[in-house]
Amino acid sequence: MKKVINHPDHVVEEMIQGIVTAQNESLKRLPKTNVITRSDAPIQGKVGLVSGGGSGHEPAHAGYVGKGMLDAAVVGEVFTSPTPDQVLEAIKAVDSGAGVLLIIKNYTGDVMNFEMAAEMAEMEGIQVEKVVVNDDVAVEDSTFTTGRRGIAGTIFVHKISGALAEQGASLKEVKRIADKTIENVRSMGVALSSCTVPAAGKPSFSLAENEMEIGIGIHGEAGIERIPMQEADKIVNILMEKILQDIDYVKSDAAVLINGLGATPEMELYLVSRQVQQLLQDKEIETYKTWVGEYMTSLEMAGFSITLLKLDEELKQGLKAASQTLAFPVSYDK
Amino acid sequence: MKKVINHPDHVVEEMIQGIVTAQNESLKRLPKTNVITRSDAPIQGKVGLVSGGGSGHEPAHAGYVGKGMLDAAVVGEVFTSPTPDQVLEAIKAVDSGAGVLLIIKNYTGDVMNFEMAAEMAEMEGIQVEKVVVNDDVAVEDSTFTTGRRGIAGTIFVHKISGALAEQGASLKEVKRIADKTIENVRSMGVALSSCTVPAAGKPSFSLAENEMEIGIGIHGEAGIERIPMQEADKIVNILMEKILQDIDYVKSDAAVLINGLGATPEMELYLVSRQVQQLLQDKEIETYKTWVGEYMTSLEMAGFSITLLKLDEELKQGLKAASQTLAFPVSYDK
Amino acid sequence: MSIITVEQAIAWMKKINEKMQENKDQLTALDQAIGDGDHGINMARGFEAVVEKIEDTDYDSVSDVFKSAAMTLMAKVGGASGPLYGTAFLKMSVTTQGKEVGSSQFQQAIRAASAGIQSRGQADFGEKTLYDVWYQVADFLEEEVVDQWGGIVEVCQATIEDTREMIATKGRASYLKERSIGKVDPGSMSSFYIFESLADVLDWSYS
Amino acid sequence: MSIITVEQAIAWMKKINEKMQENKDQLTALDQAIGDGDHGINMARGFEAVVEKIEDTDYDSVSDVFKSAAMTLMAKVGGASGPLYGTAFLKMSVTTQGKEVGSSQFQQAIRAASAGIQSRGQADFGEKTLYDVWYQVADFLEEEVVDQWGGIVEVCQATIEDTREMIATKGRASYLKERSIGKVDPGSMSSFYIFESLADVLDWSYS
Ligand SMILES: Nc1ncnc2c1ncn2[C@@H]1O[C@H](COP(=O)(O)OP(=O)(O)O)[C@@H](O)[C@H]1O
Ligand SMILES: Nc1ncnc2c1ncn2[C@@H]1O[C@H](COP(=O)(O)OP(=O)(O)O)[C@@H](O)[C@H]1O
Ligand SMILES: [Mg+2]
Ligand SMILES: [Mg+2]
Ligand SMILES: [Mg+2]
Ligand SMILES: [Mg+2]
Repeated sequence: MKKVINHPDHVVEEMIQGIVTAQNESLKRLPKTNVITRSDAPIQGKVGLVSGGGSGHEPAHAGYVGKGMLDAAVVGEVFTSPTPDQVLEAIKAVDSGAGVLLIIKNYTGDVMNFEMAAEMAEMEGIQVEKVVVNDDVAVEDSTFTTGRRGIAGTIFVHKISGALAEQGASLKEVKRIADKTIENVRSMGVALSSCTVPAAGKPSFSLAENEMEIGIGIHGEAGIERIPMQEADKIVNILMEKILQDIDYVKSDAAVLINGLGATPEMELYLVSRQVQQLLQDKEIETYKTWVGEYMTSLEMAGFSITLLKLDEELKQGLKAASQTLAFPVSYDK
Repeated sequence: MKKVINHPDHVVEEMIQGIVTAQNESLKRLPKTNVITRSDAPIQGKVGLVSGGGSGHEPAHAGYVGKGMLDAAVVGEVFTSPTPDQVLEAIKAVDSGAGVLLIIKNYTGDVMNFEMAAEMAEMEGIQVEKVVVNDDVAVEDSTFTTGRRGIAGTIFVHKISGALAEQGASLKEVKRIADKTIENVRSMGVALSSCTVPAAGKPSFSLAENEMEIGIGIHGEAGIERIPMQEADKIVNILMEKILQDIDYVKSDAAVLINGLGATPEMELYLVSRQVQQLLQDKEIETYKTWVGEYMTSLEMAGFSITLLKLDEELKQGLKAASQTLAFPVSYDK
Repeated sequence: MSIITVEQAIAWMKKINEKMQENKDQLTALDQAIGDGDHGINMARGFEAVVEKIEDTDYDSVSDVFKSAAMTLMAKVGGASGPLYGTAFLKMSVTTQGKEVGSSQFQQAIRAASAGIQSRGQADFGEKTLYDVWYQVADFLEEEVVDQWGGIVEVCQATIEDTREMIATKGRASYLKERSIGKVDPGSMSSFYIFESLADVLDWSYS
Repeated sequence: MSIITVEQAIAWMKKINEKMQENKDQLTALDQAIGDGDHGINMARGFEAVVEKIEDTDYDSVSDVFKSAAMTLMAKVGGASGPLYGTAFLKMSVTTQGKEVGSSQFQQAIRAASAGIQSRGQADFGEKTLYDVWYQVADFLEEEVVDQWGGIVEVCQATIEDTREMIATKGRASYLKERSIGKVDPGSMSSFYIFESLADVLDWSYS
C-alpha cells in the first residue's frame, strides 16, 4: 500500500484539518466534530441542506458545501457512514428554524445513521426531512432488498435542491425537487483497478490485468460482472445501455456527469464523454450540459461512472443557478 | 496497460473532440488543428495568451482557456510539444492586433517549437512575445544546461497574466507580469508510481513497492533521488525544504497550489496541504490562498507537487480577478 | 440468581474487544469479499472505545455497562454495524434496567436486542446478516436450560455456516446477488465473537 | 557526378521509415530510461508521415524531397526531435537547391544540417544529444574519400557509444545529471538509423 498518509487512524482527522485550513474563507469545522459547514451557516430563513457519508469519496461531500448547494457535510471514517451524533450536530448547526433536508446515499448504514439523527433532531424540535439517492442502475431496484446504491448522481441532487433552498423555498418544496431529481437521475460505473482502505492496508478486491468490473460500487462493492477489457467506446456502450433502458430519455434534454473514480486520467474521461455525446445524439437526446472530472471518487480506484439526469425546465433552472462551491462552481451570469 | 482508450493513435484526437463537445459553450476548436480557443476569440483590443504543450497533463492547458486566463491552448501528442504550425494557428486565431504572449514551459522541445511559431508569426506581421516558465526546483538552474523545468507553477502564470490581459494591458505589460510571476514561483513534485504513455504501452519507469522518486518531472523524467516511502508530513518537509531555500518567502504572503499528478486521492492531497500550512505558519509565511486538486497531471501517475508563489499586491490582484475557466474558476465578487 | 454481574459485564466487553482486535483482519477480509472492507476496522475501533469508556467509569449496574457500550458503539462505529450493535446493547440496557440480571432477564434482554436489530435494520431471518445470529441465539436461550448455554457457541457457528450458503438480500452483500453464496457474512462473524466472549467470561463450557 | 538521385533520396526516406518502425520500441525504451519515453513514437509517427507525403508527390529534385521531409517532420513530430530533424532536412534542402547532389554538395548539406541543429538546439558537441552524431558525420564526410563513406555506420556507432559515457547537459536527460551516464542517447540512436539507411540505400559497403 503506497499512500501519502501519516497513520491510517489519522487520515480522516488530518484531511478535515487540511480542508478547513485550505478553504478557511468559505468553510468551517464545527468544534470537536467531523462536520464541515458553510462559514456563514446557519442562513436565516433558509432550509438547511445536510449530506455526508464515509470519506474516501472526495470531493464529496465537503466540496459541495457552499452557497447554492449544501450547508453542511458530515464526514465519516473511510467508506463508513458517519454516526448519528455527528449528523445531529450538523442538523443543529444549519437549522435556522426553516427545517433541514438530509440527502442520504442509499446504503443501509447511511440510512440508519441519518435516520437516527433525524429522530433525535425532531425530539429537539427541529423539522427534518430526508431523501435517499439511489441512482446506480447496476443494482436491482427492489423494496425487498437494500435496493439501488447512491453514487455520483447525488451531486445533481445537491445542486438542484441547493439552488431552490437558496431561493428561500420551504422544506416541503426543497424535498419535492430533491425527490424529483432522484426520480430522474441514473448512473453506472466501471472499475479497472481496486482501491485500498488505509486501515485495511490491502486492496479491497483484485482484477486481472485484462479484467474490468462492470457496475462497481463506490466503496469497491461488487458490480454486475467481470469481463475482459474493451475499447473505451464499447465500455461506454455497455454502461449507457443499462442507463438508457432504465428510464425513457428519448427526445428529452439531459445533463451528463462523467465522473472519474480516482486514478483515471482526465484525458480518458474526455474519451468517455465523447462517446456518450455520440450515443445521445443517435438517440435524439439533447445534452443540456456536460461535467467531466472527479466528483464522487473511490480513493485511488481506476474507472469512471456515467450519470444522466433527465431534465425539465425546473431542473434546468436548478442546474443553472449560481453555486459557490469548490467542486461544482457555477458562476453568476453577468 | 489498462486504459480507457480506443487506440493509442487516436487518444489525442478523441480527447479534443470530447473536450469541445462537452464544453461547447465556452470552447471551440480551430478547424483541422489541435488548437482549442475561447469561443469568443479573438477579443478586440486584448492581448492574446497562448499556451500548450504535450497532452497527458489535463486539465492543462485547455482547462485554463477562458475569460481571464488563456485565449488558446495548443495540444500536442502525449508528452510531446505541439508543432510550430499548430502554435502558429493559435497565434493567428487569438491576435486582434494587440499582440500575443506565448507561455511556454521550459522544455527544449516546447521552447523550440513555440519559438519557431513566433518567428513565423512575426513574418506575418503579428507582434509576439514569450515567457518561459521554470518553476521546478528539483532541477538545477543553469544557463549552460536546459535549466529548470516548467511544472504546475505555470497555472499561476496563466492566471495572473490572463487577468492583466483581460483588463486591456499592453503586450509589454502582460509580459512583464508573467515574468514577475515566474520569478516568484517555485514548485517540486514526488512520484509514488509511474505513468504509461498510451503509445508506449509500458510504464515509463518503475518504482519498488517501498520507493518514491523525489523531484519527479511531469513527463516522468527522473527526479533528484529515489528514497524509501515516508510519512506524508516527512515527504512534504523534503519538498518544502528545497522550495523554501530557493527564494526567501519569510514574512511575505504566498499562494499555495497542491497538485495531484493523476492517481493520488484528493484525501491525500489535503493531508499534504495541512502540513504545508503548518510549515508556512512556522516560518511566518502568510498563506494568501490555497488550491488543492489536479491542475497539471502526468496521466495516471501517483504523486503530487507543491507550488509556492511569493506575492505582492499586484500579483494578488491577478489571482483575485474573475476567471471563467473549467479548471481554475474564480467567481466575481458580488 | 444473577447470571451476569457488573464485573462480568465489564469483563465481557473487554473480552469482545480482545477478540475484535485479534480478528480485525479476518473480519475486514470477509467484508472485502462481499462488502466494502471495513467491518473489522469498524469493530476494532468501536470496542476499543467501549473499553476506554468503561475503564473511565464506575458502574452500579449491568444495565449501565450495556448503556455505555451502546452509546459508544453508536458514536464511534458508524456504517451499518454501528447503529445495529448500538441498538442491540441499548435494548439490553433498557430491558435490564433496575434489575439483577438472572437467566430470564438475560433471555429477555437478548430477545429485545434481536428485535431491536430487526426493526432498525429491516432484515428478516435468512437474509444473511448479523440478525440471523441474534435471532438464533435468542431462540436458543429460551429453549435451553442455563446449564446448557455453553451451546451458544455451537449455535453461532452453525448460523455462520448457514449464512455462507445464503443469498444476501440486505446490506452491501446484497448487490452481489447469487455471487454472495459461499461467503460468510462478516457481521454474523463479529456477532459470533460477541457471544463466544460471553461464554468465555461466564465460564460456560463449550466444546 | 551525383551521389544521390531523386529516386535514392526517396528510397532513403522509405528506408528510414522502415527502420524507425522496426526500432520504435527500442527508441522509446531508451527515452524511457533518460527522457520521457516518446522518442520512438515521435520518429515512427514522423517518418510514416514523410513517406505518405512523398508517395503523394512527384519530385524533380533531391532538394524537394528533403524539403517535403523537413516540412512533414516539423509538422508531425513535435517535441525536441521534430524541430531539430526538421531543421536538418530543411538545411539540406536549401544547400542542394537547384543542384545535382554530388559528393561535395552532400558534404555541404550535412555540414549545414549539423550547423542548423546546433543553432536550433543550442547544444555543443559532447552534450549527449543527436547533434553529436551529425557533427561527427559532417566531419567524417569531409575527411574521407567517397569510397570510404560506408564508414559512416561505424562513426555513428562509435558516437552512440560515446554518448553512453557522457553526462547529458541538454534535453530532458540533463535532469538526471550523473545518472545519465551509462545510457545511450535516444536521439543519437535515431540519427544512427538515418545514416545507416543512407548507407543501405546508396549501397555503401560497411561491416
Ligand atoms: N439491514 C441489515 N440488518 C441487519 N444487519 C445488517 C443489515 N445490513 C448490514 N447488516 C450487517 O452489517 C454488516 C456490515 O457491517 P459494516 O461492514 O460494519 O458496515 P457497512 O456495510 O456499512 O460497511 C453485514 O455483514 C451485516 O451482517
Ligand atoms: N538542445 C538539444 N540539441 C540537440 N538535440 C537535442 C536537444 N535536446 C534534445 N535533443 C535530442 O532530442 C532527443 C529527444 O527527442 P524526443 O524524445 O523526440 O523529444 P522530447 O525530449 O521533447 O521528448 C534527445 O535524445 C536528444 O538527442
Ligand atoms: Mg462501510
Ligand atoms: Mg516528449
Ligand atoms: Mg463494511
Ligand atoms: Mg522524449
